[in-house]
Amino acid sequence: MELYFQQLLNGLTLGSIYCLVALGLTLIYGIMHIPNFAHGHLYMVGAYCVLFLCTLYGLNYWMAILISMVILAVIGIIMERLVFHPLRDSPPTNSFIAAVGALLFLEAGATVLWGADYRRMPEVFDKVVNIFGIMATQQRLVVIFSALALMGALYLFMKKTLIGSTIEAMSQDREGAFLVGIDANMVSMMTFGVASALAAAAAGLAGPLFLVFPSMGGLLIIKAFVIIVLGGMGSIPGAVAGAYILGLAESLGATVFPAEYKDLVAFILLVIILSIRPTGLFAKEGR
Amino acid sequence: MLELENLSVSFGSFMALRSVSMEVRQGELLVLLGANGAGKTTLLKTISGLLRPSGGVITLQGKKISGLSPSQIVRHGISQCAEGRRLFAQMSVYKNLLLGAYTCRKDKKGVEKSLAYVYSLYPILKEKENDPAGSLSGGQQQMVAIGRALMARPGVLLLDEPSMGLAPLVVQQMFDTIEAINREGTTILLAEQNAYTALKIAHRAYVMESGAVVMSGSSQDIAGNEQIRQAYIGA
Amino acid sequence: MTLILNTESLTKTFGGLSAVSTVDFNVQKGEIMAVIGPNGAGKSTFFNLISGFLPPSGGRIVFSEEEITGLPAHAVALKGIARTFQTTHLFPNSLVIDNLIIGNRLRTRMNFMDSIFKTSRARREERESLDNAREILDFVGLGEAASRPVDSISQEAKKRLAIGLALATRPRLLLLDEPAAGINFNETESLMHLINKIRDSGITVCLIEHKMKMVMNLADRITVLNYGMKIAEGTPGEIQSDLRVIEAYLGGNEVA
Amino acid sequence: MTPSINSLRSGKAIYLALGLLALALPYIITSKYLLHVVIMCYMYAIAIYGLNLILGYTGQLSLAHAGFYGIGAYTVGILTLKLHWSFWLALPAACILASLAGILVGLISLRLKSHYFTIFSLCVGLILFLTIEHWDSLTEGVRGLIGVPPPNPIPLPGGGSIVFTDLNAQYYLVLLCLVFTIFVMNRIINSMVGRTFMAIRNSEELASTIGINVFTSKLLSFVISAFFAGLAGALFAGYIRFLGPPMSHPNMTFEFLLMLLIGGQGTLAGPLVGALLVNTVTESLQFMQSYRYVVFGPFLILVVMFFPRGITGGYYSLKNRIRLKKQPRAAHKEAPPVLAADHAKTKSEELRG
Repeated sequence: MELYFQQLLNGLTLGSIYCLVALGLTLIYGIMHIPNFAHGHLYMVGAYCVLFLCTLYGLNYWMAILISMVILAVIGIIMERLVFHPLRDSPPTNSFIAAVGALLFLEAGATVLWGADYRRMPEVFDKVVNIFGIMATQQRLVVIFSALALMGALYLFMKKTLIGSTIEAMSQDREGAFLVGIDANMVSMMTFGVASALAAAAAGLAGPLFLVFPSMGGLLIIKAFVIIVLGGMGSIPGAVAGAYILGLAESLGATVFPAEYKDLVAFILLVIILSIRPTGLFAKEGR
Repeated sequence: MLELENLSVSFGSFMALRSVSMEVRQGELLVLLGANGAGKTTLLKTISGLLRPSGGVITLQGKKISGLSPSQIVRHGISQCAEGRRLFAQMSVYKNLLLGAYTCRKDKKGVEKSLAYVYSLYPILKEKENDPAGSLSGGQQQMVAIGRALMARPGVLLLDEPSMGLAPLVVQQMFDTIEAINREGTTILLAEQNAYTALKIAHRAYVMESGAVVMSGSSQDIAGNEQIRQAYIGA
Repeated sequence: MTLILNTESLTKTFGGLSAVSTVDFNVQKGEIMAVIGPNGAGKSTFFNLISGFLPPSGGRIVFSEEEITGLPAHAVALKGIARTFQTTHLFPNSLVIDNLIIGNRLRTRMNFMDSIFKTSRARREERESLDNAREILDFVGLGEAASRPVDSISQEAKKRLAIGLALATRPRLLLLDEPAAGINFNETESLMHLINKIRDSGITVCLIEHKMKMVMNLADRITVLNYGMKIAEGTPGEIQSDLRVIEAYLGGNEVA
Repeated sequence: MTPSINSLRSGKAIYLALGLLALALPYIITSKYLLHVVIMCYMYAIAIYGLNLILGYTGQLSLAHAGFYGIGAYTVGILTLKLHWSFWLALPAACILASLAGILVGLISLRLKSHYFTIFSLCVGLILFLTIEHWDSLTEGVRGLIGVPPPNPIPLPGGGSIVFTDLNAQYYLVLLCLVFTIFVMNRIINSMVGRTFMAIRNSEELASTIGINVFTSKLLSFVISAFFAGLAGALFAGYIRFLGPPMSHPNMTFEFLLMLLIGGQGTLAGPLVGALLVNTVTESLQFMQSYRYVVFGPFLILVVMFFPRGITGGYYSLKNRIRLKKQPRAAHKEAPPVLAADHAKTKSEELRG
């Protein structure tokens, strides 16, 4: 029984990280209708940023996360301007392919700059706490609660500020957004900025738990896609639900299947779901 | 106030608008009549900056506005309530209205005033403030759309077929409020298929056919003209 | 006169709203039937139902005494109904003639093995398809332009080419969705001529069109839709003087 | 439907010359290393022809391609190494197995619309990769299959035999398969079947109104595409004789994609041109090794931005333009649509009444 609780906690941790990544992906999809295959690689760059800010410059962990969120936001905006903005009118396969190009560039760039070896982030919260008999490292709790806090902040930003609402407005009716005077360029850049910052935050939070290496984004991005397809592409609540479903499915699956197959869980889940519901689990009808 | 001079829009070799000249005077309610495909929507979209003209100039109070982006045009005081309403369906009525004031969001007091004004025009919207816009009836959605366009406090309000898909009784109410909005000082350019009803509230009218203006004059003159039927149903 | 197409209380609802509701519609063999109505009246949805793009929510569609309700689009095409779209999707980088050859695909039986081994069937069918394309091209008046790239012909010629592609399937009923949309008014003459020619060749035509002068000159009968319902049906003369139609178009309480 | 029809007729001499050059190549280049590079190019080209059929001609971006390539390779590897089959039996078995996998995947995924299909195919690609990587008892996992035997010698009638430890023999085997691939592709794309694929690429809606069953046609294209990926993988197994999971990783698909796009999607010469060009450049940039994507990534983006039809496509449109200019009654150049930035009609709008 305790094993299950332990896995539940692990699942929530995983789910939190997936959630932050998938939220960014779904935001971008909602606005630009691009599956940004390079999003996981922004996560990777974010992880390196936090790692270096902590180890080389000796920055405080939280400070490092904050700064790398800013750095990544800038990188995201640059990516939007250079890669996706020029392609906004071309057929969709072209932007998919451009995203693949960006992904290859980021991964190779990281390898050139930082080498292909695996690195470990120093642990910050390494104490183990005991909650109702379940042992948990503080870091896991930090991940879970920080992710919740970030989601809350995102929610407030989207719902309570007019600027934030423009993202939602643009994804619901593009022409309507133009008509009220919302600037498409501004919203696209802001969306990429916010999404990339979220990826950086996810990377910073997950950093001490996992290893940091140039191709770390590859598997994650595909899981993030599984999540947003699960939740209906472009849907924010769908992405949150999907992320926790996948996180829990993976960690509880690990108690049933051999560990080396745990990555398969996500993809098999997707195959099953899309075979039954070709537009995702929570997708709205119509359209 | 708003002037179009030899405005042309083409899609490939197709001329959707051919050298349209038009003048919208301060404070008037001008109606733009014509059958489907006559070019009314193209004209309004071009004024709003959603389409780029291939020739001609649009000026607002002497300043050239053609070529500006849609958001700049809203800032210049022209807002449009588009065909098909283009609401943010999953957002609340309140949020939709608030986004209408996006360009003047800094002026908190002004936004509140406009909101109060829209609610006074359409009290039902106040009641449904928190409902998603998409859940409202067609007529109420149209109110949200007009209200949202008013929130930008436009000097010129462009309305594209506000009666489309609405039951006749609702259409009448819709026109009553449009007339009221105009009386309070907003210049209105109304594109409408529902000719006779629109002519009753309008000061002047232009009739379009195949992308060109074929007739213009005071509402009474136009209403009495048999040619308008010709333009619509070819009879 | 025999009936070629009729619908019985055909209905389509989208999330509670009915775009088309209980429409009884019939087309006689050999006529030109026009479907008109104000914006948002449900005309395109109606065509999409007949051509199998949308499954109806209720009602029946009968084509040549055979029920085709709910058949997918390609199966409807095989039964002998062809259609065009408001926007023409041609193969932009290829030649005019190449655009038409594929129209004969539904008449061919060859599979990829035939094409790899260039079997006699493949060769025969390719030849037939090319002949068919040539014939249609002459019919729509583009015989001269056969070997020109599509990019280089006029918008109006593209329209005729798109109609030609539908004709290349050798349909018994041709649905034209706003054939004159996107072409200039002075170019509609040749299009009307073509549509008449199609009817004279024995193909029944059913079209949606906004350009009223064209509709009134062309159609044998007209069906008027408003709010997804059929409000009138009759000859152009009858329709022009029908009060419900005038009201639908120009609004009620005529002041004139 | 593509300009290749014309160029095939007019350029027979060129093709003959190219064919002769390919035949004589092992005697022209003496460097074993260079010949090896060419063999690899041919092998990739075969796989890319498959990708070209589904992406370039049918308009569906599949990112599972390396998975089928892996299936082909591992089928040959396992059958010859563990079950001691003859390579000549394992080769068709590999192609068939890859095609069967293609049918299975296609049946589920081809109902999905553009980006869903692409994402799904990427997941399938990863599933295939992870399966190969983790199924130790069958594939030896990360260690890889070592010592796959070369193709069995073919006895010659007059005594002696063709031995495939010889580089030249391998070259001719791969060349034969490449010629076979190009032959099949040429026949397909210049037939009604190819026209059917291109009609789907153009508009699925229009294709279905002219009686094309879009789903089964896409499935056919996908399966043929998987077949050729399998063939390329099978040849790889017999030539390189060492198989590791990375060959089936989606990164491999990305490489194929890069070569295809640079060569020119939707053209007959594109895959071969792309494979030869990209590999030669890669080999000459040896010092960059895995860093080459720092250059290739942005290059890929630039290609889709400025030359969406690649080198070959660019060449054809240039030729077309010149031909048009020569035509006396050249039509007026149509002005580009003035529709401001982005508000193309959405499908739902078009379907509305």
